[in-house]
Amino acid sequence: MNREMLLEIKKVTKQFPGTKALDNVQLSVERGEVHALCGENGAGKSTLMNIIGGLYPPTDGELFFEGKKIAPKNPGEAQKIGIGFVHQELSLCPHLTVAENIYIGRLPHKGDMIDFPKLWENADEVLSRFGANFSSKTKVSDLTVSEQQLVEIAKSVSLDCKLLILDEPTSSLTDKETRKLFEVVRSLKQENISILFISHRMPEIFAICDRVSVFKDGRYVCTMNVPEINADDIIRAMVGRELGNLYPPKSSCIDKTTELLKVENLSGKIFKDVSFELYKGEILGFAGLVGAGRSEIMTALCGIDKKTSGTVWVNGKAQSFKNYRDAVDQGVCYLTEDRKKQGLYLDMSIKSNMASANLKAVSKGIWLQEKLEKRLADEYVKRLSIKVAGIEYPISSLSGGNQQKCLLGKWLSIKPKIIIVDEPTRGIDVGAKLEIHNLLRTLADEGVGVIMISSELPEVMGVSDRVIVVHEGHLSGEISEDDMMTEENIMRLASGEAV
Amino acid sequence: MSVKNGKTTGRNLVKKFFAQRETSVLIIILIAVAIVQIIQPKFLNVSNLKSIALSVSTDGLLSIGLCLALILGGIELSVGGVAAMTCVLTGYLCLAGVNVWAACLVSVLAGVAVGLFNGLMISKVGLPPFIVTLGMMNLSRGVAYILTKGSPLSLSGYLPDSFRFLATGEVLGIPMLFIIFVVIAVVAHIFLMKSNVCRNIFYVGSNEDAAKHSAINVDRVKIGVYVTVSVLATLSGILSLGRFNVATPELSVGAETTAISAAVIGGTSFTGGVGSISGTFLGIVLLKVVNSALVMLNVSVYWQDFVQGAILVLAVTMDYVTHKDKSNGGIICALLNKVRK
Amino acid sequence: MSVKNGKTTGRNLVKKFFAQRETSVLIIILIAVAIVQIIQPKFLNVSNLKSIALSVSTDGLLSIGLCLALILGGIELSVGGVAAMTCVLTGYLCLAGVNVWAACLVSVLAGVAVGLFNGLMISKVGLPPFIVTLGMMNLSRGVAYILTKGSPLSLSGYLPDSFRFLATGEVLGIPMLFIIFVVIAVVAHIFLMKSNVCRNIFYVGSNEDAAKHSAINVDRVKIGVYVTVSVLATLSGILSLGRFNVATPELSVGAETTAISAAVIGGTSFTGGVGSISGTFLGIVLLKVVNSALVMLNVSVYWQDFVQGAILVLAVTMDYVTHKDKSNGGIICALLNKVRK
Amino acid sequence: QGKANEENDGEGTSPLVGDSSEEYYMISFLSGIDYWKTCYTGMEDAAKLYGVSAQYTGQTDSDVAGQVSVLEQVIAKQPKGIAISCVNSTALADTINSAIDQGIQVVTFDSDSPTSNRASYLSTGNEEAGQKAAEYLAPQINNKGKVAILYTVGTENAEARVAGFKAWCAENAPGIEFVEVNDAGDTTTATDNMAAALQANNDISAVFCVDGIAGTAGPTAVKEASKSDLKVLAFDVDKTVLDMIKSGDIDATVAQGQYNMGYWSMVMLYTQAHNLSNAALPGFVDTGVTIVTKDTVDDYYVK
Ligand SMILES: Nc1ncnc2c1ncn2[C@@H]1O[C@H](COP(=O)(O)OP(=O)(O)OP(=O)(O)O)[C@@H](O)[C@H]1O
Ligand SMILES: Nc1ncnc2c1ncn2[C@@H]1O[C@H](COP(=O)(O)OP(=O)(O)OP(=O)(O)O)[C@@H](O)[C@H]1O
Ligand SMILES: O[C@@H]1[C@@H](O)[C@@H](O)CO[C@H]1O
Ligand SMILES: [Mg+2]
Ligand SMILES: [Mg+2]
Repeated sequence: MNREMLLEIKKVTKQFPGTKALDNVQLSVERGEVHALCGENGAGKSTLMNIIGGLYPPTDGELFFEGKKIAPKNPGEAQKIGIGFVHQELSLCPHLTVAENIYIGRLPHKGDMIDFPKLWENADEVLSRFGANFSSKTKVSDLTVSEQQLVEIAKSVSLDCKLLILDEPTSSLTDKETRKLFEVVRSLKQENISILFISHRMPEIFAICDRVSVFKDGRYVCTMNVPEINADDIIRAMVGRELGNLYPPKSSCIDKTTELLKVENLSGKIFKDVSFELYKGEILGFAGLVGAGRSEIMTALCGIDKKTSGTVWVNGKAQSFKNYRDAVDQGVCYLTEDRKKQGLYLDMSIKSNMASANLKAVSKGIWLQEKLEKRLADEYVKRLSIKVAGIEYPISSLSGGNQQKCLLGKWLSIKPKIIIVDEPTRGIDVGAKLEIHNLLRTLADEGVGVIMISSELPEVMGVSDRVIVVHEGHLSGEISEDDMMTEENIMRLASGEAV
Repeated sequence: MSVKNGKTTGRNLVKKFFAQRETSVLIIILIAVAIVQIIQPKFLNVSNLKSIALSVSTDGLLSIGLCLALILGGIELSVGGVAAMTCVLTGYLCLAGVNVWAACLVSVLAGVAVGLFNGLMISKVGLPPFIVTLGMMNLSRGVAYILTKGSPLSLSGYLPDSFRFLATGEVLGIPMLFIIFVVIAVVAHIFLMKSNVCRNIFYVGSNEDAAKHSAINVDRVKIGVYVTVSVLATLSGILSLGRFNVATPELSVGAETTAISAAVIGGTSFTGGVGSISGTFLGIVLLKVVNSALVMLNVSVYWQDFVQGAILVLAVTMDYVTHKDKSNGGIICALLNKVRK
Repeated sequence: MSVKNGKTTGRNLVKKFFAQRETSVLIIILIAVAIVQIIQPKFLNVSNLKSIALSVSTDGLLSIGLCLALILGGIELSVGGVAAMTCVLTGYLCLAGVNVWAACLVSVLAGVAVGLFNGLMISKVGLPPFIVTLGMMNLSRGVAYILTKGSPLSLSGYLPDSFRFLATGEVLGIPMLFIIFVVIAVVAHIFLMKSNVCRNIFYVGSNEDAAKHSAINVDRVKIGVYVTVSVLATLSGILSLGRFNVATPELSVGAETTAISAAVIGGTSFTGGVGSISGTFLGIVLLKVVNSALVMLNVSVYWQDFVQGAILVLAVTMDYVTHKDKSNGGIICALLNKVRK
Repeated sequence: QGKANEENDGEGTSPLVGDSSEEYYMISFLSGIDYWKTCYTGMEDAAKLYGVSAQYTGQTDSDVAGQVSVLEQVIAKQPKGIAISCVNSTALADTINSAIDQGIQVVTFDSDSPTSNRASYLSTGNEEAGQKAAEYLAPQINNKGKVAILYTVGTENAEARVAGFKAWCAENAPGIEFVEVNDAGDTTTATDNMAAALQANNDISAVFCVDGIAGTAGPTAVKEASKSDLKVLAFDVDKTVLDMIKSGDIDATVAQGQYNMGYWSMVMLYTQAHNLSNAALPGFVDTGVTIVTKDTVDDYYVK
């Protein structure tokens, strides 16, 4: 090693009740490098980062920072040493302004009083690096998920730390914002700051990372120099086998004569006159910039949010869902994009989470049947190969990816006729991603209508038989021919231009 | 490990048992009773047990209500007021010559109305439960004052024995009032634990957004709970009328705090999603045992508030401390583990 | 959009002004006063204003405390008890011949101790604030009963004029008590809005984890707040002593609910992270105006609870409804928008 | 009944010498307040005479259910006798009767339970006390003008006094009008409300403070409104009230025969428990009321 080591991790083990999250792992980060961390869901990436970030101590092992042994007891200490941390899950103060969030814990002040002018100024400056289109005086609760993610990142970037940990920062960013982020990362690298970068998106790793370390089942596998390898090498190390091609084959059996779903002139709070139909056997993709209104279209369609006008046909029958229950009873369901806020009952067991949309199926009359509830959970844990210590455990103990699989299982259990998935693979590892894509394909083949919202262009193109693009609340175009399905075309439509 | 694999070895049963919040409350109760009994041998005699049973019953109904409200992630401060209102209303109607059972029916309807109001304000309008029910606390007690013009209405001679029997009668030496309470508690417990309708209360309490996204009709669940709570309060009010033979606007003043304490001592969480009727039952028993002990031990009246406060904090602290590490069975298991090493 | 970009066009200023929760409370107050004044011309005379000012002051101190506790995402139910305890303690010491100022010092220390206890139990042990402070409510009032053996302690002749002046004196016709309260409120407001330390209260209240992750010493913030609240309550107790010249354990019974209502009417949220002293100030004024109005308009005593409850629900509802759509300035702006179209 | 005597004078001692193991209880409500102490002193003194032991208990609030359980728990201790002041005139009847069925002697004092089988009621009935108050106050204001009545709305004893007060006036001084003010059980609120009432009616010529809280709040409000010419009548002889009589903030207060209540309760209970009298005891004993003014105030300080 010619270059100086910034962080060295030796023989670190982390034991959680029921799980060994990390088993005697090592890792070394050079000064000024962008170091990727890869591994399946539950491999232990976040856990390791949390240990470095001082959220909890390792059960065993040592950390060295700039050659000195460290044991940060809390995030504060980690920050003082020079470690900045963007968490996988958003942790912002919704009631406060962007600026106050960026400088939380270290507001500029004159004497005892906050120096607000300076605060706004500094914050706007940081934001400008990301070309953010909102003011630092905005209340965070008024921002979209992705805008909030930007704030989260800006927060840590402004820490002027020596090591910056980014745990799946791009999972809720659009390509545009992601590119911005990468610029920032590169410039930080110029300032000789090291970055630990966690992502499940291979292209990103090859875009900005120098080296990549791979974890599997809580164990360290290997570290490789990115220029010398390709995606398959990483994947092989992660899953221990070849994955072959990354996307399932497109449909061969689209039946244009049967419309599973037909939507006409649907309008709502932030979208209007949306019309489209979904055919038997196809996967229909929805692309667009974050904030385009895709989720709102779907939630209105299912009766989760109010629609102002429009008609919906399911299997040719006109439906007016008074509430979400009506839709679900008709076999129409929507898998939310916001796992933590709208998906999970964090303090409840995995099995209770899975049964939550489908209590009828696990009860006789009004009485819940313990056995049925267990069986239902077990079935989908097996079918989706979810990594759990036991279905009685709180779902909060699962890794992000496995939580997402649980939600998918929850909806599959209602035997849906039409399933709408919003960012279904957000934060999910390549292996699991492929599983989910295959699953969606099988569902489609079995005649279930599948609609997929995704901000990840390769995914939309790879999985969908047909892509509808949304721009600021209206449909700006549709692409069905394979040869037309290119990133350029989609982006053009997404930003309101014609193809 | 074994727990995780869901196997239930003998060791595990012990663990499971001690891991129950109920258990630690039960232990606290037993200790308390033991101590008092040693100092005051008359404590455990039949008539005192009866009197404890009676005092547990009416407040117990309110505690069940608060347990539900807290699991939902809400709170209900108007239970005492509603009990007073319905007690007075029933009495008022009887004095006006209405048949007692008809009067009860009217009161129940009044209770339902209150519950609907709270529920709608909280779910549809979106006001904080604390404020809505605080307002309702004044509103309902206000009605009681208005109807009575302040002075309690005596019903001696107006209430048929059949009615009074519910509150003052005994079956095999067990007070009817207590029997009614226990039956309701057991039914409530079974429904809360085993019925799918009630499971929704936990879902909403645990994460309202997620519940909405699980096609659960959140508003209906909320309204349902608040109506149930009011009806329980009404029951408590009507039974108190039968018990005391008087309709007093001062009934159950401050009962909401007792009820909340009972629920929380029983392990019901303030953040919603967690709680049980069995725990709440033990909670109210503990509180009433302490109350009775204060009198039986001739604790100076000037010390009673103080001691009660101390007990509350103590009980909850013990409970929390022993359960800090959820994975093990609290303090007892901690010891067990020690022993094995 | 323009709001989002923080630009402040003239239109926006209007919007901002009406978007303020304070504004809608102020408007409610003005309407209320107007109505009362029409029916009862004596309402706005100097001496009644004085008596309203007096009634605002002591409960106002408690309301400020609850505003802080609520912003923190907590709650404080023991303020009334602490006021009573410290009032009695100070009186008790004076009767025992201790110099009044020394006695005040001791009481303040007692207040600090209470705050520390609450804070530690809530932050370190992790008990729910509601329970801890509920227990402390009994503990502190208990102490008051123990010290007085029930009989209010008469201090006639024991309190120096210099001390009583603080509570009973006037400056330029303005009651000292009110001046003290306003000064404290203003200082508190400035610190809460502008000081570095107090901003942490909002952080913790808005998202405790985020605060933890950001090197904010959450426990210290919590303890700090609960100590402050207790000290405010102590102040209120000491001033009441001066005002009544009597140390009574019945002081500020149920004051916590008044204080909470005031804070919430003033726009302080129950879920934490939002609130202001200015709003709370208006909140307590509104409540006391209503109170005084009920009596001034000779509303039957039996109707007063009812009307108060109604007002509380009404005020909060109005406030919430007008602010439902956060993006605009509530009902007033909604109208403005209509006009423009 | 002769037998009973033999049992008692086993050692040939007088039936008036009891056994210190004999327990007699005094139960009250709002037990925190000063008032009861004097009642209990009376009871203790009588108990000393007989060489039996007296106990005092109760609950700090005025919750009906609360007092019923306290009574039940005292019954569970099987004392010889109980003297109770009833927070509610109906609610305790059954429990009192069950005590009597178990052979426990019961008398009521201060506040009665008329429908029960209690041996006797020792007090100035609250209603009568109210009348006495009116009888004193009315002439002071020449039987006309407005009287503010400050009391805790909904507490039976206070309500009864107010009723008595009004009834007397209606009868003997119809010129007097009333302004009822709620002291809501809290000194501060009581003062606020009283202040507002004084503002609304500047023709108020007297204030009747019906309970302990009012005794502090009333005078304070009057002072703060600087209406020193008002007549202020209080109730009971808490030290605070007496001091304010001395200082002139209060003109007079209604003193009940607290000591008598306690003393004679004890005497009756003992007499009953030992069958000392074959004639039935008087069902009602008027323990008397007196109006305390500046001139007599000194006699009422507890020595
Ligand atoms: N607080 C906890 N309690 C118990 N188990 C936990 C806890 N946190 C994580 N785990 C377990 O540790 C393992 C590693 O989790 P971790 O979040 O580090 O995975 P990850 O690599 O970040 O996965 P992902 O890519 O999905 O984020 C998982 O099996 C998870 O269930
Ligand atoms: N509950 C809501 N209330 C008001 N505005 C909302 C709400 N949810 C989303 N929005 C706004 O509506 C716009 C569309 O958001 P939405 O999440 O639907 O975008 P999207 O196209 O679904 O992108 P993605 O789902 O990929 O994040 C965004 O500006 C967002 O801020
Ligand atoms: O004066 C009354 C007493 O007579 C007793 O009823 C208790 O309360 C007091 O205020
Ligand atoms: Mg992770
Ligand atoms: Mg969306």
